[in-house]
Amino acid sequence: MDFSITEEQSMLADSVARYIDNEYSFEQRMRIAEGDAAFSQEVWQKCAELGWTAMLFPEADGGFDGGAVELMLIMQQLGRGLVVEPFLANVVLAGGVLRRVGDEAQKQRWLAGVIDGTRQAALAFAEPQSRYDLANVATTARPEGDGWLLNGRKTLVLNGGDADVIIVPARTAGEQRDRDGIGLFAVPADADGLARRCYKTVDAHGAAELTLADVRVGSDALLGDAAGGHETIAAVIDDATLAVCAEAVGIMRALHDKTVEYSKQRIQFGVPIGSFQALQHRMVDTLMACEQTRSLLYRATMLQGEGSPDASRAISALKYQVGTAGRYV
Amino acid sequence: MDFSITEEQSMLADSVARYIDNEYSFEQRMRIAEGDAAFSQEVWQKCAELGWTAMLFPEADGGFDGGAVELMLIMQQLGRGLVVEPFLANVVLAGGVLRRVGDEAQKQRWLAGVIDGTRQAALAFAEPQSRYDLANVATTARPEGDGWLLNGRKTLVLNGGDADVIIVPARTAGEQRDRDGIGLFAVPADADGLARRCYKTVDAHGAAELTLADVRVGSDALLGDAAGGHETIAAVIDDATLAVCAEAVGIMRALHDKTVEYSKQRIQFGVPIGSFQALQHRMVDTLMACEQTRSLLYRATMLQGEGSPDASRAISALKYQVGTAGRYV
Amino acid sequence: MHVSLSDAETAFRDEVRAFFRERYPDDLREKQDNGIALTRDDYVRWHKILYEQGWAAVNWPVEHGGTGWTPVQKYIFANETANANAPDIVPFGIKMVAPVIYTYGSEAQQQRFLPDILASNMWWCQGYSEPGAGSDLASLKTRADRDGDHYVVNGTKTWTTLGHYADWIFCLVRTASDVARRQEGISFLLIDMDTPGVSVRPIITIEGEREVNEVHFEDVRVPLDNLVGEEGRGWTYGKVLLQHERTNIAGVARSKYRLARLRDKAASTVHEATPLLEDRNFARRLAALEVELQALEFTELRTLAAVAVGKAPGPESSILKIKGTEIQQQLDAMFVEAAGYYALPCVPHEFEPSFAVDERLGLGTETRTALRYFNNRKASIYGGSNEIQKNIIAKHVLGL
Amino acid sequence: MHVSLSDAETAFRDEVRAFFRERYPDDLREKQDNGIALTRDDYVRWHKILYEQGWAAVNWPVEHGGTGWTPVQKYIFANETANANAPDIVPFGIKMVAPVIYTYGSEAQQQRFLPDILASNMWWCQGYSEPGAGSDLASLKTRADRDGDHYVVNGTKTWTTLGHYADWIFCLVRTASDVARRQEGISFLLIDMDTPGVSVRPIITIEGEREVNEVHFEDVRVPLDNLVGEEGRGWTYGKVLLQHERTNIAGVARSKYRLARLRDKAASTVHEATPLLEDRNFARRLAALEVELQALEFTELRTLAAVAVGKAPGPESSILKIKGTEIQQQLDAMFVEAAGYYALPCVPHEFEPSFAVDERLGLGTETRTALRYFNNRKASIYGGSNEIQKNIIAKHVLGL
Repeated sequence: MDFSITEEQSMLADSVARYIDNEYSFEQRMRIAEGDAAFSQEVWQKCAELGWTAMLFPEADGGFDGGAVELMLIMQQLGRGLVVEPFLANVVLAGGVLRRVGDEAQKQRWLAGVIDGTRQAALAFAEPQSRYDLANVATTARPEGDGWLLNGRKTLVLNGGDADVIIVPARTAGEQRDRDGIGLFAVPADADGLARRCYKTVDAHGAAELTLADVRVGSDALLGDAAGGHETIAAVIDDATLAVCAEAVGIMRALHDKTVEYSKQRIQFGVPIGSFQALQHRMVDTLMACEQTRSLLYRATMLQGEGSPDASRAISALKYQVGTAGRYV
Repeated sequence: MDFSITEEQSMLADSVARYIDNEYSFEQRMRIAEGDAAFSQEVWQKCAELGWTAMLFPEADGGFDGGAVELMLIMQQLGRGLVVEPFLANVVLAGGVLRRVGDEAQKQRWLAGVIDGTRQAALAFAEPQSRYDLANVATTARPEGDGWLLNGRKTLVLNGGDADVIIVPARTAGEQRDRDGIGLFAVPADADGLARRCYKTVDAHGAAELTLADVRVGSDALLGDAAGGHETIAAVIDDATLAVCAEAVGIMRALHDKTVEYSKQRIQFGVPIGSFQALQHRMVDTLMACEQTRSLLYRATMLQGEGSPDASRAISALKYQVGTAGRYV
Repeated sequence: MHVSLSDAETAFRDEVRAFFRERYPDDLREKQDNGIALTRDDYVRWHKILYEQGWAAVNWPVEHGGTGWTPVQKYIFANETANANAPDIVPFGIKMVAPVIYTYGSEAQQQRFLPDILASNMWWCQGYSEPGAGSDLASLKTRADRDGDHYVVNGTKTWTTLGHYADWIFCLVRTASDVARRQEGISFLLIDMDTPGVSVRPIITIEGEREVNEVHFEDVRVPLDNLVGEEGRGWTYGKVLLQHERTNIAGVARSKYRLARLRDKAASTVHEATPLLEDRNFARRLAALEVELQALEFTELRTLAAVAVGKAPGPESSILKIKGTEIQQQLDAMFVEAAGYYALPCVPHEFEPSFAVDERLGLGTETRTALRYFNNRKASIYGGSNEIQKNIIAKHVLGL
Repeated sequence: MHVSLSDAETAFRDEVRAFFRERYPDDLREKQDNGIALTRDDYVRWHKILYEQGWAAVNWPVEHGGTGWTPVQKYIFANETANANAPDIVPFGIKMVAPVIYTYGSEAQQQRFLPDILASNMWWCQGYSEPGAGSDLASLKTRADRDGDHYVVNGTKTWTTLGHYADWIFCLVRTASDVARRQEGISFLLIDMDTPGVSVRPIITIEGEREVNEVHFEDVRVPLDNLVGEEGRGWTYGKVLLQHERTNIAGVARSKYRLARLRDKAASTVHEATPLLEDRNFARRLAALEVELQALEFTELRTLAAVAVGKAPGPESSILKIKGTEIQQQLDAMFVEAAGYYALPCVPHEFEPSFAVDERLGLGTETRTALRYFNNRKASIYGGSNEIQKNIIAKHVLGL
């Protein structure tokens, strides 16, 4: 049992923190968020140059072999800066699938570009009717000739508008809510029959609705087993949940700090509003909520990093805490 | 729609309030609560003299024809004084059953004494395994000769130690959790085979555990239909729930008032603790909880008084509020 | 003590219900049902329909054109308005400035303003808050200095709701600074928005809408006749108005309507193969919210009943404000939960037609829930923040 | 960063576990499991067993007989103590007065008291609170006036836990009143309870037990040698001690044990034909509590890790105190819920054997839950009320 991080990890966290402090001010962030583009290519290139996009991938794939701790450290800082660039979509979601079940050719074709920041990717894990059930997949993949024919709809595809490749879970067998029978297909964004409607989300990330009407892909588009995609998605979503929770911890702490700071400056009734006990106690409550959440974040990160069988439950506990504490803060 | 009470109702509330203020001080209450007896006979006689025990019964039975409003007014004041005398057990529980399904002879034998305060009664609605399911009755009543043979156990029988008669729900037919097949039997406390263990509850009311081992009662002990007792109990428990909620509103308000008062007197850091904003806001929260609960009490009382089909749900809503707000206050 | 409606009350309810069925325009109904912001003209049109019916001024005294309704009638009217999902009358004229004018204004002011307010010929906005004066309203700095038969007004008002629609603004301004209590130097002034030197700048709120503004005054000349009541007594007048505003804010009938819609939504949303409404956790929280709302409804009725027998809406109105806004915000949050992923797309108006690909991305649907959630965070802050309300209750009700 | 135990840590855990299996007396275990209050002798016996093992003073420096354990070892020991349902060492000697004596006491005081504290030859109690000095401890009035080589002590201490068992009491007393800050006139004094003029009166708490007392001092003569450190510096010494007390109060390991028992209880309680544990509302709240407790466990571990690298247990210990007691009280409430009707009987000890009629009316069972609930309302008040803790955090952590 050890709560300290290594020197390399500390340097990574500092590197992201420094970038946010020096080059990603709130004003800069709002310019990107309110612009037409979903994110800044320039910022994204910088993320790649600084090695963050490569951090979580095995050395064999051209990465730096980072794990849950590195993911947590990066995401906390990205949260602190409310960074809108598609780290989650590229690295954690699409990259997480490719890393786990992509073969060498697929990694060369799709993952290498994610790692060096030259290509954009997305994972279309949600459908209009699915809510939070990852196995609820109505999109179908029918074998045709040497490849597959895809039909269906996907919703809230993060980075879907900018992605060069979209990983599409589609049903190759079974009923709509079966865990078995889901295949994962790497679909080029310019495939015939693929239409996308792009928008920004309330937190200014790019996303898209997709329709797939008789989209033809080759056999080389199938990532891993044609029926075993659910297990992969579930593992990726565990990572992604840990990631968004780490991001949330960064956001919560920043919000708490800014609130405390403002309460010392804002004068009403001739005194800083931070001198009122009711507000002091409320800020203590938010501090405790932040610290309790951070504790669960460390717990989940360590268990996930060690591949513990308790990791998935720990991530759920963390997510629950983020959902309640985050709204409170 | 009218929120005002009649002059008679106002006089009733004043009468109970005056008695509490003048003759049932907290010290007096603690003497009774810590004494060996479950309650004070003297106080109980006074309750009868002042007409409260008769208030809720029809004129034909010797009562004053009061309804839900009168019940609410009395119970709020009894709550305010933390009165331990068995108004609920006699008047609302046992009296409620006898009033609804007792025949003339049964009323003469058992109810008249409840109304004039000369006899004590109880309703044994709980069993060791039942929790809050009123239909979960394992105690059995087997026809034998002209009467019935009762066997089983009852728990937390309020006023069970002092009762001259105990109304015992027992299964005459059906399975343990069926609503049908429950009969109500008026069992004299001195019946052979009836054993009771007496104790006080945490709120200083008298109660008892009962065992019934081959208790023989005559056919005249059966109150109402041999299989339809559940409906009667459910109706009585609705009244009783309204009653304890009204009592709780009285308690909550007294607690709130005493807290506010104490906070003005207790000096720490050179000032009354009531001057601290954190405590002020907490007392505002308890005030709001009290007032919101009172609103639901009026709502449930009025609907119950009008025999509305929504009454039972309104009482449940009130009970929920009392459970949460009461713990908060 | 009884809760059922009398025959006369039932007849009134039927009359109101019929009015909404017959007179509430379909195009407004459609906008309301789809969560599309009404235009200035929409508001005025609806106000005039109510005016023709004699129902524009629910709370005014009869002599000025009010309804003379009992608390129960007002309760019925509010419920029917909410059940029709009809808009409330814009409050700034009818509910805010008018009570001050008919209570403290001169005969001339009453004649000049009340008929136009009643008929919606004049749009009003509120000039209370300033950048440096929020909870501590008495610290306001906007000055009105006498110059002959005019005041010269300088300063800035903020969070001015729908100020860009307004013809007139009622302001609290400082007319004296050498006073014992800061409150004593404040006056209540009516200002024509067309006067030179008045400018309105939009504030775009977190969900991207223009609802509020900053209003700047630069050497704005206002006739002395536009002072309501006495100079230096504006604080007292304004406080009366705030208490009216607070009762108004509770929005019980509206929340009842929204809760029913939330239940519909949850019943039709499939969540893990069963309706969301059957999810025990969701259902339990919905029930808890309903209980709280039932309680608040009766707390409001009790308050109105007390007002009807001559008591002013006192500090208890603060309870209605606190609880009412808490419930509204909980409803907002549960709508977001029910919407699931569809709460996330932030779809500006112009883009919406192109989203016909999914009905849930259209107008007035799930995609509105998060925007509404964010917009309505203001509810626990405006009209005197809930913390200020608690201070008021602690002081004036609990005597602390 | 990793959470799994190293081989050495695992070996240590096994050693501790074996110790509890072999050395924890069965009769104590039975009392603990049945919720029967331990006697003075029980406490002393258990302390001496730990002393023989060298484990009585977990936090003391090694030179005085402490364990020298790492934070992880302390964490393991606390967990194993809780899992065995073994009593904690009575804290007043080992955890409270001893750190003050070994940090600020004279060589002579250390030699006189520490060995007896370590071996439990001396029972201590705490003399801090007074009837007029609770949250505002610095307003304490108990006076110690110099008279030759003695102090003469007069005053009253209250809420003195297990004071009726104590041989000695450590007190904060006022030795000077003409000081700039009230805190400066306070000294830390050790008083033999057998000194003439000391009297102990029981306070019976809401659930009917004698756990706390009032201790009165009437012209009690205390040798000057019993002053710890410097006169007038007692406040500083006492504050260090309070921070130790607060960390101690969190009780994470104990709450984990109780949560597991609550789950057992809910699994075996039939509620409407299914186990209570399968009731979604009950299960959801149990899970929420477990999450909060898991978080607190790691917050405590983080704090201990920080202490291990040289940081003092600072104001952050207030977070542990607040959250720890909140969780304890939520557990109390859920035990009452699980007990249902059986929470209600208030069964004094003497009567209990006669209640064999139902095992749930016996000792250590449902009938204890409400009593414990009421008794433990104190948890959010003692050791510095949770409101005071929030003041401390606001001031010292947030800089407000």
